[in-house]
Formats: sequence, C-alpha cells, structure tokens
Amino acid sequence: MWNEYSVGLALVMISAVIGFLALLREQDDLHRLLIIDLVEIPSLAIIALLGTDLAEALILPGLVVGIAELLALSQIYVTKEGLRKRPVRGLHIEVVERAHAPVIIPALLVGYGIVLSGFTGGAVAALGAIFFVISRGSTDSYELVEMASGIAWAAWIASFFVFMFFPQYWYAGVMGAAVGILVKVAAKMTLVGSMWGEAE
Amino acid sequence: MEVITTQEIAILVCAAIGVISAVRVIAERNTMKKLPFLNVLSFAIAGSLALLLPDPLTILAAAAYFVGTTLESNAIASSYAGGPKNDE
Amino acid sequence: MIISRISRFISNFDNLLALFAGACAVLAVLFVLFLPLPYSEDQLYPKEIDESSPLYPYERGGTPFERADIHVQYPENSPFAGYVTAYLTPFSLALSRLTPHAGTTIVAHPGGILDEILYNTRGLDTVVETTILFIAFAIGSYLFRKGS
Amino acid sequence: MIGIGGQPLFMLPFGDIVLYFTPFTLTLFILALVFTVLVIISKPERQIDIVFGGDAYLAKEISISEMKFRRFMAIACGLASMGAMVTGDIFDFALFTSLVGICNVGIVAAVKSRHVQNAAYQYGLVAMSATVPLFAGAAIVAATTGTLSILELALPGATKVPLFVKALLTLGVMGEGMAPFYAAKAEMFRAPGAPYVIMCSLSSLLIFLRVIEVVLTV
Amino acid sequence: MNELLLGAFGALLVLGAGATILEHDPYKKIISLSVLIGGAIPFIVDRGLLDVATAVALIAPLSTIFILMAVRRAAP
Amino acid sequence: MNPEFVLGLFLILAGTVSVAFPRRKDYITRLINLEIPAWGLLLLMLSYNEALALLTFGAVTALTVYIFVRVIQKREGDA
Repeated sequence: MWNEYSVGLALVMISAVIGFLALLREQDDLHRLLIIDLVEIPSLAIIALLGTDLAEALILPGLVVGIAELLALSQIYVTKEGLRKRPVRGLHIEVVERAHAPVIIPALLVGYGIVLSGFTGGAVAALGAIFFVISRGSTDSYELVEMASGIAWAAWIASFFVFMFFPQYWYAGVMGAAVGILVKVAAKMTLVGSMWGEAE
Repeated sequence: MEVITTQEIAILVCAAIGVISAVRVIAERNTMKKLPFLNVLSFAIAGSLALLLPDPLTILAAAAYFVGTTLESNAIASSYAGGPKNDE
Repeated sequence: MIISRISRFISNFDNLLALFAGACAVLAVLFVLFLPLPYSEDQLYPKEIDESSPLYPYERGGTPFERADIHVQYPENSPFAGYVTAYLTPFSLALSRLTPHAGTTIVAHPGGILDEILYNTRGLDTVVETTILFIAFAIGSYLFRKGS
Repeated sequence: MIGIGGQPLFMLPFGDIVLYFTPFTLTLFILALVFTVLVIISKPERQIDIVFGGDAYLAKEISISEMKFRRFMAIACGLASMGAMVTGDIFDFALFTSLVGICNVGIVAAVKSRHVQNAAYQYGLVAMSATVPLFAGAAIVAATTGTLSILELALPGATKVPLFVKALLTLGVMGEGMAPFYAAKAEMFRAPGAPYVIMCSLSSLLIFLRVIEVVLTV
Repeated sequence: MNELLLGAFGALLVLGAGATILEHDPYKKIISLSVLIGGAIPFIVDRGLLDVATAVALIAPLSTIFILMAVRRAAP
Repeated sequence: MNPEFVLGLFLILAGTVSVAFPRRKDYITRLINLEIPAWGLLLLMLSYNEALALLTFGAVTALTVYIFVRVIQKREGDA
C-alpha cells in the first residue's frame, strides 16, 4: 500500500505543513509573500506526482496562475506601502553591461522560445526579453505591447472555438493557439520588465 | 568487477575533480578565493557532461553550461568587487 | 466572552491569513496521518516511455495526418482528438531525423500530446488560465499607472 | 445521477470538460447572470459624507477610470462565477474559483485608500495560499480515481473520493471566498461603489454553495 | 549512469544544498547554489533531454544575476 | 524509486525548512533559499519525465525571482 505515490505525497505534505507553520508565525507582509511562493512548490509537486501526461497539462496552468497572482500582489504591496516613487537601481555589473552576453543570450532565448511556442515558449522568450530590457535600459512602447497581447488573446479564443465547433479544421486551431499563447504570455511577462522603474 | 573502459575512467576522473573542487569551494572561507575553485568545478562538470552521452548535441549542452557558469561567476566577482564601493 | 474575543480576532484582517494557514496546516497533518492512498491504475492520458524513439520522452504513436490513439475522457466530444498528437511540423520532422535527443523541443513546437490536451480536449482550462493572467496583469498595470 | 443537484437538464460539452445544468446549478447560474447584468447597467452610487455637527455635506470624488476598472473587474467576477457554477470538471472548477478570487482582489484593490489596499493585500495573500489546497485536492482526485469529471465520479460504480480530499477542496474554496470577511469590516463598505462590493459577497456565496454540491456529489 | 557517478553528482547536490542553507553571507550562498546547480544538470543530460539541459543551463545563471541585483543593495 | 525522485524530495524538504526557518531572517536569505526547493521540484519532475513542465518551471522561477527582486529593491531602497 505504501507505494511511491503515497511516500512522495507524505513527504511533500510534510513540507507543506512546515511552510504553513512558518506562514502562521510570520508578521511582515513581504516575508509572507515569499513564504506563499514557497508553499506553491508543494502544490506543484503534488500535481507532478500524478506522473501522467495529464499532470503536465495541469502543472502549466498552475504555474501561470501562481506567477499571475504574485505579479498582482507585488504591485499591490508596492502601492500600499507607498513605495511607488522609490527609484530602483538597474543592473550595474560590468560583465553584463559591457560584454556581448546581454545581446547573445536574450537572442538565443527569444529565438528558442519562438520555436517552442505555447506557454513554455512564452515564458522562455519573456525571460530573454526581460534580461535584455534590464541590461540595456527600458522600453517605452507600453501600449503597443499591451495591444499585441490583447490581439493574441483574441486569436487564442478564436482557436478554442475552432477546436470546439469546427474540429475538422484542427490544423488552423493548433497554429492559432500556439502563436496566440506564445505572444500573449511573452508580451505580458515582458511588460513586467518595463514596469521596473516608475510610471511616466 | 566489470571492465572499465577508458571513457568511463575519464568521466570518473572528471566527477572526482568536481567533488574535490566542490569540497574546496565550500571549505574556503574567503569569497574571492572561492571563485577559482568554482571555475574548476564548472570545467569538471562540463567535461563530464560532454562524456556522459556521445552525441553532438551534448557538446552544445556542455558549452551552454560552461558559458552560463562563466557568466555567473564573472557577475558574482564583479558585483562583489565593485558593488559595495559604488554605494559610498 | 469568548465569542467576542473570537470575533475581535477575526475582524482584524491581519490575523485571517494566520487563521487560514493554521487550518491548512492542521488539515495537512491529518491528511498525512490518513495516508496511504490508493493510486488508480486506470489513468487518463497515460504515458509510455520509449527511449529509442527520436521523440523521447513524448512518443505517443501515430504518423502525421493520421490519428494517434490517446485515452480521453469523452471520445465522442472531441471527434478529431489524436490528430494534433500525431502531427509534426516540417521543422520538427527534420529535427527528429537530425537528432534523437530533442523530443521536448519537438513536442513544444505546434503539434504533440500536450497541445492536444491543452488546446483541444481540455481547452477550457487554458481559456480560464489565460484569463487569470489577463486579470492579474490588468490589476498590476492599473495600479502601476494610476495608483494612489 | 443522484445527488442534491438533481438530474442534468442539458449538457454543453467542450471536449473533456462538460458543462452541465442541473436545477441546482441552473438556479445559481441565473442568479450570477442576473447580477452581472445588474452590474453592467447600474450606475455606481455616489458616496456622500455628512460633516458632523453641521449642514455641510460633500460628495466624494471618484475618478472615472477607477469606476470603469472596478466595473470591469465586477463583470469578470460575474462571468467567472457563472463558469464556476456550471463546470463539470474539478480542476476547471478550481481554476474558475481562483479567477473569482483574483477578481475580488481587483475590485477591492482599485480603491485609493491605504487601509482598503492593505485589506486587499491580506485577502490576496489568503487567496493565493488557497490555491495550494485547491490544486492539490484536484490532483489527488485525479490520482486516486483516475478521472476529473464530476459526472463520472457521480456514477454509482465509481471510486469514491477520500474524505480528506473533499476537505482540502472545501478549505481551498473557503480561502478564495473569504472576501466577505474583509467586507464585514465597515471600512470596505465605506469605500464607494456599492454594486461592485456586493459582487464580492455574492460570488463567494455562490462558489461556496457550488463546492458543497460538488463535495456531496463526488 | 553508474553508481559511482551517481554518488558523485548526488554528493554535489547535497553539499551544495547544505552549504547554501548554512552560509550567512549572500555571496557565499550564491556560490554554494551554483555547486547545487552543477550537481543537478548532469541528471538532466543523463536522461537524454539535451535541449532541456541546454535551456536550463542558460536560464539558471540569469536567475542568479537577478538575485545579485538585490544583493548589492543589502551589502554593507 | 529512482535517484532523482529521492534527491528531489530531499531537496524539497530541506529547502522548505531552510526558507521557513532561515538562519538569518531577511529577504535575501529567503530569496536565495527559495531556489533549493525549486531545484528539488525540478528533479522530481525529471524523475517522471515531465520535460516540458520542467522547462516552463525553470523559466517561471527566474521570472518570479525577478518580480521579488523588484519589490525587495523598492522595500530596502532609501526614500
């Protein structure tokens, strides 16, 4: 009866208990946010213990939900503590600023992300774009990127309806969904990068 | 005792160097003196990566790992050397 | 009175998170005590690993533009399930001939079992989940630009 | 199908996720729909502070953008509760519930008062930690029974979901639907915009009623 | 992967994790963390997931560099 | 139970303890310690061959670190 699943579940649940106990004792608001990011890991691990393809299809939404809520809450924290006007130092490391690495690595990551497409590609491409943005100064095409993300979202919804109501055109659905989600996730996460400093 | 091929000897040597350098990294108390051992570690790991699977793509993975750790340790060194001074 | 103390404790919303975390911790401890759980062998979307395939670890059978056999919950609701799983774009086909170690890149490229699950058979999950991202980003962006 | 929901009247299949309308879920769905329409057409209330001890009163100035944003969040919250009412899949229900949670945070967080924003932050923390028991519960349901569909789980011969997994799901929904606790603090209602704040309470009530149905059915 | 190699890379993982937990100084913690990463990447390569290994090996340093941006502020 | 599974669970447990009750309680310590359970989860996913989830998790963890760094800089920066 004590198969691999139950052993893993027991240990992961114990680590969730430890995380929740720390959350119980913590008073500082930012520490609380860090610990909540910690307790997300046991929940993802419980999904991963499922071990089928379905597990993977459940992990991806779980990951995106986690980072989305974290994004909203961190901005609420900054607003609530009145820290919006505070300047934030960028990256001042000579190796990163002067060398070619900040150009090559983002180029590789963005290219690879476009090849991957879907959620994974969106996250990888956004990581590359953020690294480029913070090592080379900020962008100012805020509205444009936001609009691209909105159009991509509409493309994804259209592909969903293609899958549901015209399943014989599944090929168009796959292509639309892959490109739509790629652009959407990448654009949203890149905007996080341009939100680094303060509003204009 | 099964026969050990040359390639296995090479990879075992790489892994042993990796473990020794990891111990040295952790035992060293001075942050700046840790970094050379970290470089040795990443050499050893990249070498054993390249020997683990005989495939052209493995070389790419090992190269990516080596580039990544070099960038990382350079960033640590530069940040450690220049970081606190800029604040004054 | 104990009730008024409880209500005062609850009405201070700094304490509610501690209350909820305590409840979660207690429930998780009880959960650990009531293990082990049986693992059902009859799973949806099972995976079998074929290490020799160039699509490893995502070899799920089928040839492009033919239907692959996957175990979905309601086969009658998605009559074209299986086509996306088997599909390989020209790029991924070339990649699979080039090297046997790039299965993840191939499956992440359009077509493949995860695209089948995420876009076709369980597409509503993905709709909700991108909506969560959209809403959360709308909150962050609104506060960033127009906050107090 | 036996259960407090009654026989499904009709189903709307989206692949593996089947939306089903029983008399119970249909009632809740119509409730959410009516309230969403109400939010769309209603004009937000204008809050008036009466200066104590005198005749003067002043209407609080609320910016148009704040009202628009809160209305948008309230509509999204209504749509999310409509989805949560009728979905027939446990993981999908968990996702809809967390969407309700984040929309409630949005409704509250747009108010430009530090106290209200602190409440929104604390509630957001609870909502975020509530995703842990929700998703964990859904994953354990899939592992122990091999399916996520509520309709399959409700069949007489199906494997029963363990009791503690049901408790995990309920606890998660309680965490996401904790907004009324925060609204109970008078400060929240003093924040202007009545129909939007009531949307918080209504959606919490609805998802709570729905999770009771789910837990009793599976 | 044979037992000796497994022991070596497992030792790297455990040593790195232990040192990361026990150190006080943020720089020393980050250096120990890269020992941990060095122990983890061979496991991915050994499974034959070479594209994933390449991507993870490129992503992990970015995460460290992001942390370094915050460490600068905390340094005395 | 393959070695990745055991090592991953060990890292998750050890990392969780180290984040929950760190030696020095400040933001940076917790942020760095958060990487340990993240690598543990990565190994756990690897033991089930969930390569795509692993790749996404790596990228999303780096983005998470970025978001936290921004907030911590604002919190600890001088006014």
